[in-house]
Amino acid sequence: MKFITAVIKPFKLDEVREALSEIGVQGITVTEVKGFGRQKGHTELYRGAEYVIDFLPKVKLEVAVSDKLAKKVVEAITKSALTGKIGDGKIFVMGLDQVQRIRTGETGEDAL
Amino acid sequence: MKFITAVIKPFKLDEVREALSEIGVQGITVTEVKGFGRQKGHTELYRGAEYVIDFLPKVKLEVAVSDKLAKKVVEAITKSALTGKIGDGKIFVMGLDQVQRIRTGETGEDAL
Amino acid sequence: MKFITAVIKPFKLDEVREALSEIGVQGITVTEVKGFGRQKGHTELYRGAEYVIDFLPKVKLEVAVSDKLAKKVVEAITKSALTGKIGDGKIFVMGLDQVQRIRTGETGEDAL
Amino acid sequence: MKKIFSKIGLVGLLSFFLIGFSQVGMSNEVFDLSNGTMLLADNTEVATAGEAVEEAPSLDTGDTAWMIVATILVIVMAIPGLALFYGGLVRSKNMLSVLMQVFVTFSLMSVLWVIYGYSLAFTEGPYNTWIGGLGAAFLGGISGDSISGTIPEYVFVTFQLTFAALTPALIVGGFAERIKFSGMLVFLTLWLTVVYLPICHMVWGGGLISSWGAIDFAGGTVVHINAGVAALVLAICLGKRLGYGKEVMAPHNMPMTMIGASLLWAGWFGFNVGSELAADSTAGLVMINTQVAAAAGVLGWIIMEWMARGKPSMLGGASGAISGLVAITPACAVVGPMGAIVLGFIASMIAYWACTSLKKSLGYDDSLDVFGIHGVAGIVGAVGLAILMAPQFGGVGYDDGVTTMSQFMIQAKSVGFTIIWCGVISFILFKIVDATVGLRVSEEDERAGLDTTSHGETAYHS
Amino acid sequence: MKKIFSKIGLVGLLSFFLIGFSQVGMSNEVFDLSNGTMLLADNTEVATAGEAVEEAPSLDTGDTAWMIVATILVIVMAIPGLALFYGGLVRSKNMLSVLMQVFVTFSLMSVLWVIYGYSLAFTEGPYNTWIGGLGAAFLGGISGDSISGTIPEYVFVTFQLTFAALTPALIVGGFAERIKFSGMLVFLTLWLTVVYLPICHMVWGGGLISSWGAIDFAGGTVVHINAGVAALVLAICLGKRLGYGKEVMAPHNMPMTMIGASLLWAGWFGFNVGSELAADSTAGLVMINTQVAAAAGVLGWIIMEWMARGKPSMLGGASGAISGLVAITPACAVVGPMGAIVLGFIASMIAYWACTSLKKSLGYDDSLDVFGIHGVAGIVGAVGLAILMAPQFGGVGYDDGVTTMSQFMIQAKSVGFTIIWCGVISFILFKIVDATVGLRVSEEDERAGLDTTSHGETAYHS
Amino acid sequence: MKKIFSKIGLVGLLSFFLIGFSQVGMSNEVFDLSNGTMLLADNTEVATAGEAVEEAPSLDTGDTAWMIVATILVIVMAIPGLALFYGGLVRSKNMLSVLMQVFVTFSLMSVLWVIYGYSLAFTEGPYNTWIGGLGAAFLGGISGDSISGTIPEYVFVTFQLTFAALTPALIVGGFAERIKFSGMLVFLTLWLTVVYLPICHMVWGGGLISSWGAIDFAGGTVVHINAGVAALVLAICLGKRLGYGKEVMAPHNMPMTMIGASLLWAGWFGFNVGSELAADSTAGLVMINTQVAAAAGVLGWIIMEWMARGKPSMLGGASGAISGLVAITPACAVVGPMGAIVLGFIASMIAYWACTSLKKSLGYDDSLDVFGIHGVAGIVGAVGLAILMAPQFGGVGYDDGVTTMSQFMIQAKSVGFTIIWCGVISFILFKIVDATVGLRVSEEDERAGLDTTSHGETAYHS
Ligand SMILES: Nc1ncnc2c1ncn2[C@@H]1O[C@H](COP(=O)(O)OP(=O)(O)O)[C@@H](O)[C@H]1O
Ligand SMILES: Nc1ncnc2c1ncn2[C@@H]1O[C@H](COP(=O)(O)OP(=O)(O)O)[C@@H](O)[C@H]1O
Ligand SMILES: Nc1ncnc2c1ncn2[C@@H]1O[C@H](COP(=O)(O)OP(=O)(O)O)[C@@H](O)[C@H]1O
Repeated sequence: MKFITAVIKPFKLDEVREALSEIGVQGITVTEVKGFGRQKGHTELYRGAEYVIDFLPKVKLEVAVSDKLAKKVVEAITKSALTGKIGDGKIFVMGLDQVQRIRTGETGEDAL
Repeated sequence: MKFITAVIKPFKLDEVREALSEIGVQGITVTEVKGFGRQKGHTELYRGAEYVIDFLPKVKLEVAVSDKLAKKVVEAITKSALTGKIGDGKIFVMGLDQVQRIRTGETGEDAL
Repeated sequence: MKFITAVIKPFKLDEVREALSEIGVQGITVTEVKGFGRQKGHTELYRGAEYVIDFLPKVKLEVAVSDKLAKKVVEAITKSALTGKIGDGKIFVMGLDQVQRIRTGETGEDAL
Repeated sequence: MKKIFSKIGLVGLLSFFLIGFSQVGMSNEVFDLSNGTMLLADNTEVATAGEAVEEAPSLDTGDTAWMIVATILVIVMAIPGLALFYGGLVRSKNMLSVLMQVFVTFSLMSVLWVIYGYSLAFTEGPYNTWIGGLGAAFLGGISGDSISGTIPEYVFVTFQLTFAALTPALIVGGFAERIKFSGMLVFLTLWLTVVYLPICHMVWGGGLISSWGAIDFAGGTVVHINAGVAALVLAICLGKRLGYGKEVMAPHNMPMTMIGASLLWAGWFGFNVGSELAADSTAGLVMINTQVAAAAGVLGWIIMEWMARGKPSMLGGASGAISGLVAITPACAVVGPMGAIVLGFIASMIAYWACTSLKKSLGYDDSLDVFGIHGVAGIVGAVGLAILMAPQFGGVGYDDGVTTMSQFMIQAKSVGFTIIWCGVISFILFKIVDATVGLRVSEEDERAGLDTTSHGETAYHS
Repeated sequence: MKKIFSKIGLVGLLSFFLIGFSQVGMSNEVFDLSNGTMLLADNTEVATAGEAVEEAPSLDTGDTAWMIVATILVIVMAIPGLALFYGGLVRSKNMLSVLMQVFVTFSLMSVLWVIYGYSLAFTEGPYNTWIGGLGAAFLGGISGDSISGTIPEYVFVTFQLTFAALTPALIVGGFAERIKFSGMLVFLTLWLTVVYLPICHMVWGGGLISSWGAIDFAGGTVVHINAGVAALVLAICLGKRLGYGKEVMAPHNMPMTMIGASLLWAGWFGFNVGSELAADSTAGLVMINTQVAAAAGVLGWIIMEWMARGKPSMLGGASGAISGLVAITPACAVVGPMGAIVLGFIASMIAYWACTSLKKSLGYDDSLDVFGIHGVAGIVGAVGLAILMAPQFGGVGYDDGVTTMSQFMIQAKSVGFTIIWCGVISFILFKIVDATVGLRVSEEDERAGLDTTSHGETAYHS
Repeated sequence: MKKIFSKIGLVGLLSFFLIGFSQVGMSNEVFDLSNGTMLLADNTEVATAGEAVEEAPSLDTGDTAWMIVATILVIVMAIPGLALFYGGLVRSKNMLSVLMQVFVTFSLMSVLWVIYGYSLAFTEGPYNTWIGGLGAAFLGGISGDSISGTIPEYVFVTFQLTFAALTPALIVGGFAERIKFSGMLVFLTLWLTVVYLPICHMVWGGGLISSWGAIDFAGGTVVHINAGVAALVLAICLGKRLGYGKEVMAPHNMPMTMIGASLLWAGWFGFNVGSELAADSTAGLVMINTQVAAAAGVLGWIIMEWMARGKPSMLGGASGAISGLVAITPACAVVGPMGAIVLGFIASMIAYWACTSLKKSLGYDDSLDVFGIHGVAGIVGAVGLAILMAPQFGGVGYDDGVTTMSQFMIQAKSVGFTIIWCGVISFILFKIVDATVGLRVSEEDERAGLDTTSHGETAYHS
C-alpha cells in the first residue's frame, strides 16, 4: 500500500476531492499548511514594521491507497490540481506498511 | 522504528494520549485535520447559499516508536479511540529510517 | 529520496527556513501542531474549571530531499532549531518512493 | 433524580432559611408597626423603578433624552453584550447556538412584551397583589402623547421591555451547549409569563413585594436572582454536558467574553441609572456607585484568584466586574460610593467562592455560572444594601421607623420569596416542556455541536 | 452583457410598474385635487426629517443631548457596525478589505459632506427641485451659534453627515471581495454627488419628492432603496466573484456578523429616533416601533427558514433584524407598535424570499445581499406604511384629503423615481469609472485575496 | 544603558527646545503684558474642562443627560475600545494579558479616583499651584445634591474618573508583551498619583499651567502627551521585546483593532464634547470638529502609505483616525470645521512619520506606538491650535491681547513642561518599581506568552 501526500492550492481542494472520489478513493485527510517554495510570497506592512511573508497558504492531502490505485491517484491529483502557474504543489508517495480501521479492527487494504 | 499516523475523533484525544502514555510512549505530535470518508458531513445554509460540508473535524496523531512497541501502540489507539460508530478513523504504519533529538543530537531509539 | 519531518519550537521557524535555504532546499511545507513530550505543559483555570494543558504549540516541517542532501538537512535543522532546552523537538527521516511536481509533471529529484 | 431533588432541596432550604430569618426579625419589629403604613408608603417610592409618582406630568426633554439612551444601553447589554459574554465561554462548535439563543430570546420577548407583558406587569388587575391586568394588552390605550412621569409612556414601555427581554436571555448561560432550541423558546415564553411578569409586578408594579417595603432599585430580585435561580434549576434538571469534568471545555474565545463584559458594564449604566427614570441628582449617585462597584468587583475577584493560585485571570476580572454590577443593582440609589466599593468587592469574592467551591461541592453544571454570579451576587446585593444604606456607611439612610435589622429582614424575605417562586415554578415548567417539546438535544447532536445540528451553520470558516 | 441588460431591464420594469401604478392611482384622485395643496403642505412636515419648522428657534439642552447621542449612534452603525456585519460574511482573505472599504468610505464622505455635501443637500439653490445650492459650502455661514430647530446647526450638520457617510458604505456589500479600492473611492465620491445628494435634497431638503407628499421619515428611499439599487447595479455590472456558485464562500466569522447586526440594531435608534430631531413624544413612538419591527423581523425570517429547511439560523436572525429595521425606517413615525410588528414581520419574509429565490433565479452576485435586504425591505416599508398608517391599524392616520390609496400611490411613485434615478445614474457612473480608473481587481489578486494584494495586510496571524 | 540615556536626552532636548522657544516668544510679548491678567482670566475659561464657572448652580436635565452619556462613552473608549485596539495588535499569546492590563488598570484607577484622585485633582490645596488638597478624599463632602455647573457633582466626578482611568491604560501600549503584571499595577498607581493628578490639577484644577493661559480643551497635554511620553520612557527603559526586528510580530487580529479604533472614535465624542460639560452650542462645534478631524486623519495616513508603498492599509486608516482624534482633542472648541480637517490631516501625516521613520532611526520598541500616535499627534494638536484658532482659518479667535505667536508660545511651554514633568518622573518611577517589584517578566515567560504565564489562560481554544 502507498501513503500519498499532496500539497495543493487551497481553492483546488474540492476539485481534487471529486477527482479522487471518482477513481474510487474512499478516504482523505486534509490539513491546512503553509508552503515555502519557488512561488514567491508577499510583503506585509504594519505601521513601521515590514514583514516578508514567504509562506503561502496551501492544503495538504493525505491518502492511503492500495498499490494498484496509487498511480491513478497521482494522476488524478496532478490533473485536477493543475493551474499551470507556479505554486501548484507536489505529490509525495511513500510506502505504507500497515493500515487499521479503528471501528472494525480491519487491517490491510480492507481498511482503506 | 515505525512512524504511526492515526486519525481519530477529536473528543477522543485525551483518552488516546493517556492510553499511549500508559504503554510507554513518550512523545506525540497532534494536528487538527479535516477528514473525508464514509462518515457523511452536513449541509450549511447562509441565506441563499447552500454548502455541503463533506469534511469533518478530526485529529491526527503522529507517533514514532520502536518496532517492538508499534503493535502495542496500534492496539492502544484502536481500543481507546473506539466508539463503534462510523468515522472512528484509521491508523497508518510506515517505516522510519532515522530519528534525531534536536536538543541532544541523540539518534535512533534513544531519541524517541 | 527522503521525506524528512521535523517538529520544532515555533519561534525557530524562520531560522530553520533560512538554514535550509542555504544548503539548497527549495521547498518546505509547514504545519502548526501541538506536541506532547517530556517538556511539561501548563495549567489553565477558568473560574472553577482547571485544565492541565499537556500539549504545547510546535511547528512541523516536512521536507522532501534527495538522499545525498538528507544528512545535511538533518544537521542544518538540528543546528538552527537548537536552544538546548527541553522541548526542542525531533527529526524523523523516512524513505520517499516518488515525487511529482503538479505544474510540470516532472518526477523524481527534478521535482523537488 | 435523587441527586437533583437533594440539590433543589438545598436551594429551597436556603430560601426558607432566609424567609424564616426574616420572620424572626419581623417579630422584633412589632413595636415598629405603628409606623408601618408610612414606612411602606415611603419605601415604595424608592423601590419602584417602574412607577411614576411625580405630580406634574409634563414631558422633560432632558429626562426623555436620557431614557431613550438608557433603553438603547440595555439593548446593547443583551445584544451583543450578553451574547458575547456567554458565547466566548463555550466551545466553538456551540458559539452560534448561544448567540442565536440570546438573539432570538431577546426578540421574542420584545414582541410578547408588547402583546401582553407590559400590561400584566405594569397595569392594575383583579389579582393586583400578584399580577397586573390585561387592559393595556397590545399596548392598547397608550398613545403617542401618553406621559409616564416626565417621559413619554412609550419610552417607559420600551425601557421596561428591555428588562423583560434581557432577563430570560440571562438564563441561557445555565443550559448552554445542550438545550434544544424550540424547547428553550417555549420554556422561556412560559417563564416570562408566570415567573418574570408576576415578580416584576410584585416588585415594581405595585404588588406584594413592594408592599413589604423591599428595596430593589434596578432589579436585584426581578432580574438577577430570578435569572440565577431559573438557570440553576434548569442546569440541574437538564443534567451535565457530555464530557463535563473530563474533557477540556475551555472558553473558545476569551476576547469575545471580554468585549461582552465591557459592554455589559457600559450598558449597566442604562440599567441602573435608567431605573431612576430621570437625569437628576439621584442619577448621579447611581452612576458613580455603578462604576465603582464594578471596579471593586474586578479587584475582589482577581485578589481571590491571586491568593488562591498565584495568577489573576482575565475571566476572573470580567466575572468580578459582572458580580460587582449585579450586587449594586438593587442598591445603587441607597448606598454611597464607598459603600458601593465595599458591596462590589465583597459580593465579587462571595461569587468567586460560589463559582469555584460551592459549585464543585454541589456538582451541578451551570454552564456559564449564571447562578454563581447573578444569583449569588444578586442575593448579596439585595440583603447587603440593608446594612450599607446606613448613613454611617455613607448611605441615604432609612425611612422613619425602619432599622437596619428590619430592612434586612424585609430584604431577606423578598429574596427568599423570589427564590421559591422562581425555583418551584421553573421546575414545574421544566417538567412540562421537557415532557412535551423536549429540552435536551440528542447525544449525537451535542457531540457534533449545536451550530451545525440546530442551526445549520458554523461560526468560523477560513 | 446581454444578461446584464436583461437584469437591469427587470429592475427598470419594476420601477416603471410602480410609477405607472401610481399614475393610475393618481387618476382616481382627481376629485381630491382641491385638497391637494393642503395635503402637500401637511405631509411635508411628516416627510422632512431634515428641516426644522419650529417657530421658537432656541436651543433645548434635552433635544441637543439626544441629537448628539443619536449622531454617535449612527456612527457606530457604520463603524464598526456595518463593517463587521459585512466583514464577517466574506472569506478571511478579504476581511480587511471590507473593513477598510467601509472605514475609508465613511471618512471620505464625512469630509466631502463638510466641503459641499451639506450645502447641496440642505440649502436652497437655483435648481431647487433637484438639488440645493453652494451657499454653505465649507460650512460657510454656519457659526457656533446657528440653531436648527431646537438644536445647534452643527449638530444637525453632523447628524446628516452620518447618513451621507453611511449610505455609500452600505453599497460596499454589493461588490465586496472583488472591487478595486481606488475605483471604489472614485465611484462612491461621484455617487454621493449625483445620486445621494439630489435624492436627499428632493426628499428632505424641500425638493421634488417632498413636494409630492411622500413620507420617508428616516430614509427608506434616501438611504436604503438608494443603496440597495446601487449595489444591485454594481453587482450585475462587475460580474460574479471567481468561483461563485462552485467554491464554498461561507462567512468566515459569523460572530462578527452578529456583533455588527446588534450594533446596527442599537444604532438604528439614533437613525430613526434621531430623525425626529428632538426628545419628544414622537420620539417615543419611533423608539418602540423600531424595537418591535426589528424583533418581528427576526421572527419572520427564522420562521421562514424553519419551515423551508427545518433549521433557523443565526445569519437568518441577523438578516431578519436588519430587514425589519429597514422596513420600519420610512414608517417609524406614522405606524403604531402593532403595525410595526406586522411591517417588520412581513418585510423580513419578503426579503428572505428575495435573498433566496429571487436572487437565485436572476443569478446576480450581490455578495452580501444589499439589494435583497436594504432594497427590497426598503420598498416594502416605503409602500407598506401607506396601509399601516391607517388609524384602524394603530397608525397616526392620514392628513385631510389623503386616502390609503392616494398615499400608496405617492409612496410607489417616490420609490419608482428613486429606483430609476439611482439605477440609471449608477450604471452610467459604473461605465465611466470602470473605463478610466477600473473597478475590478485582477483575477490573480482576487484569488489571493484583497487583504494582501490591495492593502498589504492579513487579518489574522497567530 | 548609554543608549537609553541618549534617547531620553533626545526627548529632553525637544522639550527644552519647546520651552526655550516659548521663552523667546514670551520676550516678544513684553508689550502685551498690560493685557496679561485679563488674558489669563479669559483663557482659563476655555482651558478648564474641569471647572464649573456658571453662576446659576441649578441642575439642567439636558446637560445631565448628555454628561451621563459622555461618561459612558469614555468608559467604552477604555473597555473594550482601547483594550481591543491594543489587543488586536499583539501576538495571540499575549492577547489576554493586554486586555487584562487595560481592564484592571481601568478598574484600579477608578477606585483610586474615589479614594484620593478626585480630591487631589479638583479641590484646592496648600500647594495649589501643583496639586489639590485632600478635602474631598473618599468623596467626602459630596452629597447627592451637590451640583457642579448644571450637572450633579457625582456626574462630574465620574466623568473625570474616566479620564484618570483611561490615561494610565493608554500607557499599556508602550510596554505590551513584556511587562510584569504586578509591577505594572504598582507603577501605574504611582504614576497616577505623581504624574497624572498634578498635571490634571495644573491644567484643569486651577494650577500652574492653566494660569499661563494654555488651552487644552479636552486633554491634549493631560491625557495624550502625558501617556505618550510615559510610554516612551517605559519602552526605552524596559528594552525591546525578545526577537524584536527579527521575528514576525504581526498583529494577530486586525479586526479587533478595527473594532477598537471605531469604538475609540465613537467614544471620543464623549471625551471631547463631554469636556464642554453641557449640551450647548459649543458642544455642536466640538462635535463636528471631532468627526472631521478623525476622518481627515484617516485620509492623511493612508495617502502617506499609498504614496510611500502603493498600498493603503486598514491599520493605517485606524492609526490615522486616532491621530486625528488626538490632535483635535485640545483644539476642538477653538478651531472651525475646516481647521479641524487641516489639523487632523497634518497631525496624522506627522504621526505616520513618527511611527515609521523616527521610531526606526531612534530604535526604541514602543510596542503599539503610544508615543508615535498619542505623544506626537498630541503635540501637533496642542501647538497647532494656536495657529488654527485664528479667525481667518475659521477658528474662534484669540482673547484680547493674545496673538497667534503668544498663544503658540504658551502652548509650546505647556507641552514642554508636561514632557519634562512626565518624562523625568516616569523615569524615576521606573527605576524604583523595577528595583523593587520588578517590571519585566522572565525570558522564558515572554517566550511562552504572558497569557498562560501571567494569567493562566489562553485567548483562543477550539
Ligand atoms: N521539497 C519539498 N518538500 C516539501 N514540500 C515542498 C517541497 N517543494 C515544494 N513543496 C511544497 O509545494 C508547494 C509548491 O511549491 P513551489 O516550489 O512554490 O511551486 P511548484 O509546485 O510550482 O514548483 C510549496 O509551497 C511547498 O508547500
Ligand atoms: N484512505 C484514507 N487515507 C487517508 N485518510 C483516511 C482514509 N480513509 C479514512 N481516512 C480518514 O479517516 C477518517 C474516518 O474515516 P471514515 O471512512 O469516515 O470512517 P471509518 O473510520 O469508520 O471507516 C476520515 O475522516 C479520514 O480523515
Ligand atoms: N516519539 C515521538 N513521536 C512523535 N512526536 C514526538 C515524539 N517525541 C517527541 N515528539 C515531538 O517533539 C516535541 C518535543 O519533545 P519533548 O519530549 O518535549 O522534548 P525533547 O525534544 O527535548 O526531547 C514534542 O512536543 C512532540 O511534538
